[in-house]
Amino acid sequence: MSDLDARLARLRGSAQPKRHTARTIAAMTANPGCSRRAVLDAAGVDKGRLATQVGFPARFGQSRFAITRGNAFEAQIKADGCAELLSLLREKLDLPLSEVGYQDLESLGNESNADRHARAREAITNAATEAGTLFDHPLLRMEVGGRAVYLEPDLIAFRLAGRFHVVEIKSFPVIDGQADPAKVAAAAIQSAVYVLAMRTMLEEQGLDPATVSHDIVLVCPKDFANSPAVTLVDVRKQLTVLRRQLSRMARIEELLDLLPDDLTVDPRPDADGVPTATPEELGAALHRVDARYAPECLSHCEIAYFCRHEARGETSALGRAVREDLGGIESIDTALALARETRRPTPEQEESAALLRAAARLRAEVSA
Amino acid sequence: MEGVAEELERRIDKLRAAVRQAIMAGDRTAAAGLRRELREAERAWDEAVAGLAQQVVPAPRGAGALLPVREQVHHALTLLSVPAAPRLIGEVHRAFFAGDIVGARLTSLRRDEERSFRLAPYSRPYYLCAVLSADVLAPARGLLAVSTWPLERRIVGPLSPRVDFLTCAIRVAEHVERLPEAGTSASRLLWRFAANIPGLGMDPGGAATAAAVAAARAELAIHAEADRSHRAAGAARATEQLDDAGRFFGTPRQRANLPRTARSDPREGAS
Amino acid sequence: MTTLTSLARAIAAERGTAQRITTVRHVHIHERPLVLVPLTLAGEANAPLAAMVGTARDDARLLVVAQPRNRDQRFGFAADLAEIVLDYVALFTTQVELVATNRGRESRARYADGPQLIVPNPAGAAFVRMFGRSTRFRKTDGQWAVPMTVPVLGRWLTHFAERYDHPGSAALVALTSALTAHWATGQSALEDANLAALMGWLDPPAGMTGAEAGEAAEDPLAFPPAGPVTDPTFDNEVLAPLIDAYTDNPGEPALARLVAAVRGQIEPTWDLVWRGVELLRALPPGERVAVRWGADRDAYSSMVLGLADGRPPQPKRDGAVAAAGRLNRMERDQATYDVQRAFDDPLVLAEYRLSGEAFAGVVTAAQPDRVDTSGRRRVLRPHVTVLTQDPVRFTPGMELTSPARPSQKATVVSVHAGAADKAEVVLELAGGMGSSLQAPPGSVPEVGERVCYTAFGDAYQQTPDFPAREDTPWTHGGPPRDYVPTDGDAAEDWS
Amino acid sequence: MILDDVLDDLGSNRGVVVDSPPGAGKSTLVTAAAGRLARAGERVMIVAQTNEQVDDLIDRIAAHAPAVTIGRLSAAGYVPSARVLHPTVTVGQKVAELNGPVVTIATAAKWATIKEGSWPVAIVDEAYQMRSDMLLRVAPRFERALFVGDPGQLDPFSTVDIDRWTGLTWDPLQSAVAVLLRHNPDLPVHRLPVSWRLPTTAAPVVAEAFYPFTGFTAGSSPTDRTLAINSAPIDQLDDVLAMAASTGWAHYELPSRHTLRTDAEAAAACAALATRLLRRGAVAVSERERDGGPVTAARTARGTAHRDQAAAVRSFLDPAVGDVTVDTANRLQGREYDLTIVLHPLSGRRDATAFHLESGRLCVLASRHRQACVVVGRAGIADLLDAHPSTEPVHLDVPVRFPDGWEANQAILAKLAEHRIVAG
Repeated sequence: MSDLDARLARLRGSAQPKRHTARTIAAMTANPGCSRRAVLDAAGVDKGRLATQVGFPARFGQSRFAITRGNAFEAQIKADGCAELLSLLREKLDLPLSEVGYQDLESLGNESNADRHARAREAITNAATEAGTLFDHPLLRMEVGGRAVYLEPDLIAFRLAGRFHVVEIKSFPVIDGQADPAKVAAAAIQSAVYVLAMRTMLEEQGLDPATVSHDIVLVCPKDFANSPAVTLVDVRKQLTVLRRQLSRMARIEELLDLLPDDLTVDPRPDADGVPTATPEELGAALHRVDARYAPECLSHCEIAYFCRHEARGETSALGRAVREDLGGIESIDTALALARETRRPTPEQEESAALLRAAARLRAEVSA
Repeated sequence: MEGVAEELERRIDKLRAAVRQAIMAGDRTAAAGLRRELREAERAWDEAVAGLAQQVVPAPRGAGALLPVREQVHHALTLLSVPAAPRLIGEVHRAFFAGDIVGARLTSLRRDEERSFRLAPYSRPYYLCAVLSADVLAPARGLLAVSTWPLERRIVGPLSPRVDFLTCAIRVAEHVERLPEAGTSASRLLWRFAANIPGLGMDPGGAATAAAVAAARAELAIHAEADRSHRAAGAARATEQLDDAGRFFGTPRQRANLPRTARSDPREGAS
Repeated sequence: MTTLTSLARAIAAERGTAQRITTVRHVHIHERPLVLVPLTLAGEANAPLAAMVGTARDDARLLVVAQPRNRDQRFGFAADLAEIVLDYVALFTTQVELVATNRGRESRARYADGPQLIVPNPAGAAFVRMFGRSTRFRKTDGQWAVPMTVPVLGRWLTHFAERYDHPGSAALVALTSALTAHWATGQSALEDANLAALMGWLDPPAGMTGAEAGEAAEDPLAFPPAGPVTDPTFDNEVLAPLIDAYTDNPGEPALARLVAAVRGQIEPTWDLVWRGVELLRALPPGERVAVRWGADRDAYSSMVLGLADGRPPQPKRDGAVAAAGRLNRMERDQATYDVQRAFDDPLVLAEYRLSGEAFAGVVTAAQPDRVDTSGRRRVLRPHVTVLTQDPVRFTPGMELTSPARPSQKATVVSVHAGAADKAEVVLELAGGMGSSLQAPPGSVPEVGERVCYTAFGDAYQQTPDFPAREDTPWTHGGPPRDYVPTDGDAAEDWS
Repeated sequence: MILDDVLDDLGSNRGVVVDSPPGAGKSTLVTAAAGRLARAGERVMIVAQTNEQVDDLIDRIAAHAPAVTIGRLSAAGYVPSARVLHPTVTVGQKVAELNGPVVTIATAAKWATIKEGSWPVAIVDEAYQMRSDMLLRVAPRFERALFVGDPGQLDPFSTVDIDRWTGLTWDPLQSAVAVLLRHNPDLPVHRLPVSWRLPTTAAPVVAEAFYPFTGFTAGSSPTDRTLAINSAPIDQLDDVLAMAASTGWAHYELPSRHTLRTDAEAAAACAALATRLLRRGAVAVSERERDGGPVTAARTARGTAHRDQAAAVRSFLDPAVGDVTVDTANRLQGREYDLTIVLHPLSGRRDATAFHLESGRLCVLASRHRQACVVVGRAGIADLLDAHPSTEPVHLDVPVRFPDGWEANQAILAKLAEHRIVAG
């Protein structure tokens, strides 16, 4: 166990490191400037649980209807040896009739991640050289912050003309050729994680990583019906972003060096797993790590409500654009004091102050 | 009675709020407890109201419910002649034998069959058994077969899902042909097959059965040989490595399939 | 977002009460709007779960789909909604007015009033668009027949959705957008999207600050989401069991429970919407709001005529020519909307003064009868000098207009820094002064008069020509095939 | 000769596209093509985007092909510039007033108002700056067309932000070329391979950052271009100019701070550098001027992202140095100078916005110069880029546009790091 690992383990405390999924890794690109998020992720802290423990539970939640719908659609596409999927691929991508192989690399139960990953690797590397078309649930591995993590394999790898494509089955509709751009973006970045992991896997086997295409196959319900539609999505941009953010994970040590060595968010569960650390303790620990809060965090980071509370009184809490408009002044009180000339600006604030004064003057003049 | 019902309604509303509160606070244990209370209250309410309007017409179940499930499944599988998933088995039964198979019973079916076989081997004329994957000889997820079928048929290689799908298509089409006139569920079933066989359009009217058979045979010809050899190889290994029970149900070591966890991740969007 | 609005946000955050960012109302509020609060089933493609709809707070109709995945029930819902919407849009076909066009040389008839649909938020508007899309191509005969009124509903909903895309239109109003266009809260725009939280800020209950009310309103138990998506814990803990119960035992009691639960989720939003509408209505309307409402009535009139003439349903997507034409109209609407708001509202104009696209000041010198003799004929070209405190970014030669004298052109002659960070701007005026060499009184600003000049005017922009649809050039794919609704459209079964 | 290939293809195709990186001789190509077609007896229509561009082209064509009659269509109130005053040129508002010239030229906006007449062949200049709905209005006038433009520059924009057309091949918000190629994917696309403007110090950098797939090279050799600054250096500003003169790039880095867009310190620095250069005077040697020419005010420019920034820089300029260009990227498109002084779009920003990241903006600013480019910016831009949340929405069936602004910025920044001079 390296110093870094030890350091992160201490920070995380007794809890097991959180399992990574394509989603958690994709989330790292959402607010890469936030040290708090970076440190917690690197340490594998369960941010959701932590948020609850400090009294600001995340407000995500998924409707049972959505889950049911998602599973039902996926099952429908995969039913009867992926009959529907094959039809789509034949129609849209000219998949030859002979290509119908389907291999489920689902866990064999008591199988270890390493074994299962090996099985996936074997199947796919064979396919790269010989035969095979569809590979369901291959367990992939990826380096995150210097640690190898396994990804929940929620994908199908699909081989066409010697190239692999990641197939992503989503249940949001494509209506008249358009889909919710936010949902597509999420699907794209998650698929990019799989593409990256598959490329790494092939590379380790001495094969050409480019064998894995940057065009992923997105399968969604068409219009208001259940019949599927296939769209190719180019994830090259997502790949560059991912690579860069993953490489930045290495810089985590620099962040940690700014923190007290004994810093921890360990809930210290007692025999019955009830946390003995008080919300105040944990909150205080969190405050030690700088956050880069913006309202957008509320929709994608589990501890955002804690950070929002902390950021109260700051212009950034009103939105990135608002801070920009207010001349980059960080605190609401300062901004207003400068606007009302009840506070002398520092040389740095001179220009912003002038703008704020002018704004205040106009607002007063007109509202009067 | 009235009073009771109203009392219960108030209680139900309180409990609902409490459960959601607990969920949002991330306290799953408390939520579970409250949820139990809630279901209790709701059941009580149902009875109270049922008492008021003394008529509870249970939803009509299919006539097929009269036969034991294993026989219904056996009928369907025999018609298809190849391993199939519960969903397809259900549809086939609905289409040709009238009546729904109770899905819930299907899930436990394979376990019951295995238990009965292990307690008293071969005491039944047939067992509904697992299908083994040709590579690791582990039970393939969610497929059922009939023990009296040749071992090759109960082994699946990479091409088998497609081969069996096409075989099913042929069998279904032929069977529809034999019917005096096909019911809607039968023709819908046939259409679902036709939709995914090359050369047959997505014609909602339903494809001509003869055409379906021909098209399916045409594609089948492409895969049949390779598939047969995979299955044969698997069967050979199974014969030398596994005992009877193992060949029917897989060996215990290889059985249990863990549920996938990805879906239950609360962060996943509605997609 | 702009500096003045952001300043208002900061003040709101400091005081815990929302701040006005306009002096007048810039959106038309109908005295009898049709409010629609839709709810959908999570995970499905715009599958209606319920809707509360009506033209008055105390006149609400609740439509509930007990089995949202059931196609027939969905179209039952569509038929019920159609009844209400079609009755409403028919209300305004009684009175016709004549509008002068082509500088009074001709005139055009249009309905004197029109319909206004109000939904809680942009997602509600998206529901209207999607539900219009999923109903307008339905067939009223054959295998997938739906009630006669359903496809007509689809076209009307589509009409509202298309108007919604036009800046300044008030045919379909998303309340949160309308409110945030007039008030700034002390929370972020993202948080303003939550109607309950927003209304908490704008209209807090007695004894609470806006900030407190806003935060309290974030609790989905006390304040159900304004939809169309419902709260997940409601779905999982309440709705799902009730739908199952009803499916197992479709009787009056189960239905009653389901409807009651849904009502509990939708009613609070219904009340919030009407409160929001009242807040807006209380504001004095801007002078040019009526002009823009006129455009909505033009659109309404041609929609009515189109239906009467048996015009086909609006296509799924715009063709090349249609798209270009619509974009052009939208850009002109946007420009008009921006200018009209600035001219109607000194507080909006102040944004432009701050960014240097306009300035206001006092006339310190004027030569009303200055004559320019340089050209072939002598012309009246008065000069005025304006002293302003605004940051002037204009350079000599730029042409300006004044909201007070729209027909007059003012050219910047010079800009000099004056005393106390004031600037002195000399302008040369042309037009709006008659033809003589004597400026009629009032046509030229006098010394001491407070004036304002902007870099933009609301002069009439003429519509450009586009090729006819059938003449779509090869660069854009050539003439498109006519779109014919197919059985596929009609059959499109919902999941 | 590429012109031959282009015209051959134009003979056998309805359309031909010529991509031209900065300063690769686009205007020369357009002029020559017009001349050749005219002499071949074709009636040519030429579509440019601004009156400036129209007048420039008229001047060049009239000089290049003195025998060819040129008609310039213009809107009411257009005052012919000196460049248009050639004997062969007629100016008019209607086609009829031009009495049938061989070459008819106007802005796209003017062409869009012409409802009659048809030309066998058209040349569309700066086609990547033209919006596709404009092409839709102009296209009925021609049978075949040659589209010339720089794919690396700024995309056309709209005042309305709406995605109802995204994914459609004819989305009116795309550039004319994008729509043309999506409907006619088989049209030949040529690329001018050599930039005659950008020096060897800049061509590879700009090519790699903004033309990753096609690339181009510098037409000049390292020895062709030199920039010599007169009189003796005094302070750091001179070091910056010296760095620029000797290496072709200089990054004058001010202390990290979050500022207003109109960062006075940065604007002042831009102005001071400009003033200093012009005060000292510089001599530019190039293959055009073997024995050097003075770098006058007119041969330098200052570029910014926003209009108010340009105004700020202008306000700090010493009037004594005369009338110098300070403009935004949008307006500097297609222009050329010996030396440019650029205010980095991300300088002093706290968050990068899509606007600031748009690759075309940086590309325009970094590719106007023949000798050197000085970039003024505050420290911390690298962190800003790394901290940029990549949560842009993704639309189906919309070709991914390359290069990605975020990446391009990283590339240019990496290059500038080698030429950094920290203020103080």
